[in-house]
Amino acid sequence: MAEGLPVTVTITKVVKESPGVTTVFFDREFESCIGQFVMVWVEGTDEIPMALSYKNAITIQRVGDATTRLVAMKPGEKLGIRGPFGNGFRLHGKILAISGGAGTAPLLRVGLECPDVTFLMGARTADELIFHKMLTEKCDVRVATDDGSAGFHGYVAGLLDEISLDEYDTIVVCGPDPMMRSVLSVLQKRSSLEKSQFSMHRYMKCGVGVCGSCCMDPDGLCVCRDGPIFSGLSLQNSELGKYHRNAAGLKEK
Amino acid sequence: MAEGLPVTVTITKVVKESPGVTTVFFDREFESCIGQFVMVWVEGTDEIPMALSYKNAITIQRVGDATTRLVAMKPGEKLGIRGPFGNGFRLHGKILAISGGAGTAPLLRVGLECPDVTFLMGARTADELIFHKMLTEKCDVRVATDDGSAGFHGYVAGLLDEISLDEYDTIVVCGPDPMMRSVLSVLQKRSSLEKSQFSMHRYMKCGVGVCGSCCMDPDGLCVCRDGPIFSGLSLQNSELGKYHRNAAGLKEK
Amino acid sequence: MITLSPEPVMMGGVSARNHLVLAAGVLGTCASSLSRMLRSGAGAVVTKSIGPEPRFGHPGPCLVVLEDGLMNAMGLPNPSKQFQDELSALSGEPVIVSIFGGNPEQFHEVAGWFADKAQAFELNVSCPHASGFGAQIGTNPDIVKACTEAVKEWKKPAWVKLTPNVTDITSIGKAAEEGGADAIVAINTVRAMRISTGMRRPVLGNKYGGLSGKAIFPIAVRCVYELYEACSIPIIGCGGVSCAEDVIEMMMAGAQGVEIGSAIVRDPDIFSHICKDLYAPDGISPREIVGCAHG
Amino acid sequence: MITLSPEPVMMGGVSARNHLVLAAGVLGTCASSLSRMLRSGAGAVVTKSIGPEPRFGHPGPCLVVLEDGLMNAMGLPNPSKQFQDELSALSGEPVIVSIFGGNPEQFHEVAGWFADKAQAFELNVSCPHASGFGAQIGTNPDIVKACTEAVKEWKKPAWVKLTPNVTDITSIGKAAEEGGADAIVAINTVRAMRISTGMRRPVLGNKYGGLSGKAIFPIAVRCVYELYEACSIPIIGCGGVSCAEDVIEMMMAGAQGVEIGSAIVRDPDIFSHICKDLYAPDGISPREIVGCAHG
Ligand SMILES: Cc1cc2nc3c(=O)[nH]c(=O)nc-3n(C[C@H](O)[C@H](O)[C@H](O)COP(=O)(O)OP(=O)(O)OC[C@H]3O[C@@H](n4cnc5c(N)ncnc54)[C@H](O)[C@@H]3O)c2cc1C
Ligand SMILES: Cc1cc2nc3c(=O)[nH]c(=O)nc-3n(C[C@H](O)[C@H](O)[C@H](O)COP(=O)(O)OP(=O)(O)OC[C@H]3O[C@@H](n4cnc5c(N)ncnc54)[C@H](O)[C@@H]3O)c2cc1C
Ligand SMILES: Cc1cc2nc3c(=O)[nH]c(=O)nc-3n(C[C@H](O)[C@H](O)[C@H](O)COP(=O)(O)O)c2cc1C
Ligand SMILES: Cc1cc2nc3c(=O)[nH]c(=O)nc-3n(C[C@H](O)[C@H](O)[C@H](O)COP(=O)(O)O)c2cc1C
Ligand code: FES
Ligand code: FES
Repeated sequence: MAEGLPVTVTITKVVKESPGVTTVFFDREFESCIGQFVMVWVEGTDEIPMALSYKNAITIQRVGDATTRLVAMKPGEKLGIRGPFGNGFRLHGKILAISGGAGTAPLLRVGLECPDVTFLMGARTADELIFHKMLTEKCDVRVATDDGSAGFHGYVAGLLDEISLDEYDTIVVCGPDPMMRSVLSVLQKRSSLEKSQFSMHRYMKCGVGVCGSCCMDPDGLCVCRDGPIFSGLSLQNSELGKYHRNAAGLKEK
Repeated sequence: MAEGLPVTVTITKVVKESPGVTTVFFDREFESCIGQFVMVWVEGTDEIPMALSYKNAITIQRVGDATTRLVAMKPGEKLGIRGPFGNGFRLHGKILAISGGAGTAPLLRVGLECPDVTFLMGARTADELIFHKMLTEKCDVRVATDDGSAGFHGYVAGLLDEISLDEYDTIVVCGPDPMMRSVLSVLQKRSSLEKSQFSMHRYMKCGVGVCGSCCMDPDGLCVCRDGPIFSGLSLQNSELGKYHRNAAGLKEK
Repeated sequence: MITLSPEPVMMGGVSARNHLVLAAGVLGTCASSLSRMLRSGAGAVVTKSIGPEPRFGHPGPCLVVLEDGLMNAMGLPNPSKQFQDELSALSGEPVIVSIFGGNPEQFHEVAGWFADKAQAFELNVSCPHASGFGAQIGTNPDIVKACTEAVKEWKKPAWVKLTPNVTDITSIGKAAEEGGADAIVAINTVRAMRISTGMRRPVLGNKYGGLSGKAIFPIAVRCVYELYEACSIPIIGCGGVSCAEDVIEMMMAGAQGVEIGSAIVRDPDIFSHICKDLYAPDGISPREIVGCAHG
Repeated sequence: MITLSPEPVMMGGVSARNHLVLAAGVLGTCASSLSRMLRSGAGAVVTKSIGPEPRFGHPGPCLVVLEDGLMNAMGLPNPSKQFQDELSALSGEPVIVSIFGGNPEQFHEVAGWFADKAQAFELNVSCPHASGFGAQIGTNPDIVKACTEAVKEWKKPAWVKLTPNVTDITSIGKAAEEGGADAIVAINTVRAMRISTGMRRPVLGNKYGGLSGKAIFPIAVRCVYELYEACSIPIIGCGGVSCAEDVIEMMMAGAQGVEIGSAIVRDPDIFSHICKDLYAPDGISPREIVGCAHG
């Protein structure tokens, strides 16, 4: 567990990846396993969990106050970083990466750093695809869009039909809860859950397994500490895709 | 610096060394350099500094409340020990040990553990000599008593006349302040201060160099931390033999 | 080291499986995490503090890990009345519901929601960083007494958890006792702050927070010792307990049992690990040591 | 890290060689040890607290070293009026004489003994373990004000050192300010206790003691921050400072300088080591950062 006060970093570069997604680079690399996350302090607003898309960057989808401030930041501005936290992926052999929307960010390093990766990438429309070009240079990328503006017309889970899962040793998944649940169902049907790992998201306040805000039913595991990476097997009977708890601990669909 | 709360030890054996001096053994050895001391907590009374005469024992001269309780203790009773503290002697070559009264206790391990030691030992009377027999088996012991009831009739410093100081590589001294000052004067006259080390005593409360009760003039060194062993050279212009401060910080002769 | 004989434990009206209780606010918002702590060896668990309205808590950062402790300002996030659903899943388990309010009426109301499901209540009159709640009322003996009385109307065991951020903790302890408390829990966190020199701002979103963990253990032991001299109801020690030896030390100061929170960060299995060291078939009876340091 | 430009320092009426002051009671009983600290880089030194009568202090153990701090109950041992002799040897040096008494008259008397030799006085109304002195009077704003006024009659700078063991430290800070204090020093030690489980007794001879060192740094920063919001006289931060970064953090909270005590245990040369890290020719002016965390 990384410790201590937030480390202050200075933003060096801001890259717009898509209309809603921006990558913010800073002046420090964080030694981390792929899949780990950091708590990003946007001073005056909030502190929020973010995957390290690179060792020295986070890739932000704008959704609310903190992310809106983040994507508007300029080189020279400062952020506080706690972490990295969590467990990270166990990656070996031939890898299948499956991402939905901004879920591509936590998997970016899988595509860039691992030798033999097939990357299934979903987004609502073609211009919401992120890291597509970069990943295409490194691995076998297949695309699905909800509106058919690029690649397969439909959800990313649909791309799995053309994939022979037996060929893969590791399957990593990140995206919105419903997308992950549907991928999980497909993998379950095709008996590939054992080699699958899902990167979960829950409301996080502490990041170190003490406050309880990120706990999942039914095992009471902390996404921040026992995760954020969980094997598909362990998620089968979980709340994934059914509900999650908000900042107050109230269940939401 | 050893740390932490007092370690509780249980007394295993009590040995009377002389009418006023008693050795108390306990069930634990403290790894220590010869010359280091411990703070001994006599519950309900006080905590006082004591040399480790053995790794698992202290040798106590009865002088006041705490020492009176200590010498009356029985096997099975408990003490709290903090330490060992302080610097210890640097011992090499042929060693001359010079002790006065209970000052023999901190030098006992020099006599027992070092290969080539001459031990000059002073006491008021023959029956106040401690560890005499034991040391005689290990090294060349010469005795002085104030009343002439054993050995040389006079102060231990007088024994130095018969010693060729050039033969020795290390000279270690422990005893009451006036005795140590007179030994220091002799060594100074005979140009042997450089190889001498004196084990100092001052009022001690913390043992770790923070409270200031054991500080010596003129350098403000802490006997507990910078000492208790000091080279004779560094003591030449010190308060040794002139005054010391009591528990309130008042100077006393 | 001293070990204790494994006996049935009854403290402050709560029958617990051992002397180790999960402290309020630590993995305490869902039934599933509370069960997990019970499975991993907690003798009883205290829930997250539940209040009269749902709260989302303070803006982050809400917690930082220090070398020798934690500092947090969660801001009492809680699902309020909806916590009833979580509790249902825990029926029959040794669960103490922590509650808070801004006045005796609110304490009474919140306790009422859980009166048929909780084994006991713990009154949080001690959180040092939520305005209008916690320590803001817990420093006034009259209000503490009135809140305790209000909760006791539900005829359940009531533990009152005190703040160390007062000139004299015994005056608050005595007020709780007069109000009919079944036990005193000492202590909640110590008011604290750290500043990020890089950001030139306090590191917590709420600026002020509460210090917990090892750093406050000597303060907690002192409070338990003081309360043991002043009060006659049972005391539960809390603050920086992280090993079996600490449990024994708290007991000697006067605690019947302990609550453990921050130590979870270094060791999520802390309860089973402490149990392993603390209990032995030939251990002594806790009665022999509770308060024994008072001589 | 931020570095400061080496400038002449004037804080609370004292002209010091840098921002680092030796805290009261640490190597502070003899002229020789105080000089040693000045030689090794302290910008100024505070003496051991001197009172109306010589005291021998509490029975031992008087101090224990903890993992992250110290706990002590020295019991205010001091040579009283005879300390004049020690002070003579320090004339011309930046020496602040710490004084204590049981009432304003005693404060006035003790200050009088040193009025011609001290650069300034520090009023110890905060020692948590000496009955009739220290925190026993330092929790009452009226007495604190009266003691400050009494000492100010000698027309010397007066620093008032506060205890954190109160519900609201700002009320005491304001009382000192009203009494004419030139600066507030925050904080003295935090009331604490440890128990020896082997001996089944509190480890300190006085049972209760004061916690200092790293463990209390977040509490000290909080107190400085609170006082900075409430008072307008300078604040000197004290409590757990052990590196240059801590000094900067204290300054951002609102301190003009810091006092350092317990850190001496880990590093007797702490002053020179911190100076090396803290000052640089191209450093910024302290004015730029004192209180900057208040935004
Ligand atoms: C392990 C992990 C890794 C993540 N990685 C990324 C990433 O790489 N890129 C990215 O764009 N997003 C990532 N997220 C999601 C991101 O944390 C939220 O989008 C962000 O917190 C929204 O904050 P806001 O203030 O802009 O929105 P708000 O208006 O505060 O909230 C909007 C929604 O965002 C979510 N959210 C808000 N605060 C938190 C929080 N503290 N913890 C979790 N969810 C929160 C909630 O669902 C909330 O309803 C990750 C989340 C987790 C748990
Ligand atoms: C480094 C060191 C090693 C020592 N080793 C030994 C030893 O091996 N054997 C031995 O018999 N004695 C030793 N002493 C001396 C011993 O500490 C005192 O004799 C003892 O503290 C007396 O305590 P009391 O309560 O019996 O006497 P009190 O009645 O309290 O005092 C009698 C006298 O003892 C001295 N004294 C008392 N308390 C202390 C204290 N806390 N620190 C230093 N001196 C004190 C003072 O000179 C005092 O006037 C050593 C002292 C020091 C500093
Ligand atoms: C993250 C966190 C949340 C807490 N929430 C609460 C709470 O809701 N109610 C409460 O009474 N105490 C709360 N506390 C205080 C703890 O219950 C406990 O009193 C304190 O942390 C000291 O114990 P420890 O050192 O074992 O953690 C919280 C502590 C932490 C660290
Ligand atoms: C051994 C010791 C003795 C002390 N004596 C005094 C004292 O006489 N007067 C006083 O005002 N503070 C005294 N203090 C408190 C310190 O001056 C300081 O306020 C406290 O230790 C916190 O600072 P630190 O963490 O840097 O040590 C003493 C502290 C210690 C450790
Ligand atoms: S975010 Fe606090 S437990 Fe996971
Ligand atoms: S005994 Fe405290 S400084 Fe030496």
